Amino acid sequence: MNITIKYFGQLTDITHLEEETLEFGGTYVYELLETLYRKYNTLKTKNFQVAQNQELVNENTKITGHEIALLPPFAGG
Amino acid sequence: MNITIKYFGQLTDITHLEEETLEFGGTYVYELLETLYRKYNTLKTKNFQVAQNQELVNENTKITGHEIALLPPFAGG
Amino acid sequence: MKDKKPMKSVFKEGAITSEFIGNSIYKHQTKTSIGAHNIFLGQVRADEINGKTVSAIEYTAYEDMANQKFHEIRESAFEKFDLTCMHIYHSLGTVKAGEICLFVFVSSPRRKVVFEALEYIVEAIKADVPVFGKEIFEDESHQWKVNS
Amino acid sequence: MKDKKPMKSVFKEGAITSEFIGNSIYKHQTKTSIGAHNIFLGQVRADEINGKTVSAIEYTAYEDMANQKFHEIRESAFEKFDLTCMHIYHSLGTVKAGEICLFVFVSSPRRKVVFEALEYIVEAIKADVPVFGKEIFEDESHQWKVNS
Repeated sequence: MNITIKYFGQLTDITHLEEETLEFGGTYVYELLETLYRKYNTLKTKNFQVAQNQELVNENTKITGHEIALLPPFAGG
Repeated sequence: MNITIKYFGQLTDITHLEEETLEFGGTYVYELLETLYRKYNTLKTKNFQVAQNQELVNENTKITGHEIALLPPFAGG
Repeated sequence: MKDKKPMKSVFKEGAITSEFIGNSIYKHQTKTSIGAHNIFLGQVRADEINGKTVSAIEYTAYEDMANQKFHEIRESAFEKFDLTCMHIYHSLGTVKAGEICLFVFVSSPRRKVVFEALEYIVEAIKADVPVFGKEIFEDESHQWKVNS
Repeated sequence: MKDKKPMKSVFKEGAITSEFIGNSIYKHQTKTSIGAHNIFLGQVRADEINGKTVSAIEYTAYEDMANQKFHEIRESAFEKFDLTCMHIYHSLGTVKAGEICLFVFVSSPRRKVVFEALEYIVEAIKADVPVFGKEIFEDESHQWKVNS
């Protein structure tokens, strides 16, 4: 399936883009992350959380096809 | 000695003045209060603290001749 | 950077305006070590008591003692908390319902500090400062306010 | 009197001005059940890091999720605390050192409530809302801010 991935904050220093759509053949969040780590070497060294459909999820959550966002530490306020 | 007494808040509803100077022959705060209770009947029914020289004092404090203030409950803010 | 001025009166005649507060905030924008401000505003409530509504509070104070107490609260807050600035203003005279009678403003590099400091200062003002409030009803009768 | 509006964006482009804050205070003077306001302001610090000074923060956010989180914080605060009003504004884009990037404003009949509510809301914003800050140094290099 096609998945839209959004990158924020310091992660955009690595990806050099804020959003992309990927063809993804796996089932779980950790599989998607492996795909992304292959594409962006240094992404694995970064601290971030994953949101699906605007809710934080863990690595074993199933990918539903909703928007995925990679969120580095928050800095509001 | 001559003592200046200041009245605040609801106590002025009883005394109908904010300040007066009295000739006082006693030694302690409680003696001064007895004098004032004779002068203002309903003062005894009121809740107030006494300050001498701008510091709260108790009934057994000696009168030093500094300014005395009768302070009903505070309502700042 | 410490804004520790000599003792001055915190009293202002009448209500404290929103323009005054906005301007006070504006003046702190040159102090770039500040990361967090916390502001408390006391506003006169139109309380209904026995069917009558408060239209204003008339504030009086034992001014010399009150300014001394404000000064002590200020010194003690600067000692307890890592504050960059602290400002306190209290109304005297008539403040109508809806108007502001108390403005306490603390600033610090960090937010945890301002929360603690502001509550400490406001509670100390309520407990220790000889200010008196005459609640004036719409029919011009009155009762004396007591802090709870 | 509850000021519970449908979900709206809390984001504002650029700094939050002192005039805006003053005007927001002014608008509450018609709400005469309010006795206490508490305001938190986040201000950008000119921190010195490895000999370089922060001149501005550039804020970005995952806006849809952030507005959803702000909405949840708002609902939860109204449930927990007896608040009359609550307003939250956060900057997006560039906010210079000394300028204000966060404005949280709570009001209630009583003061104890506003102290608790304001701290709860500010801590929740810091912890739960996906906002990101790029600290820009005077030489135009940058580093990413992390909440402590």
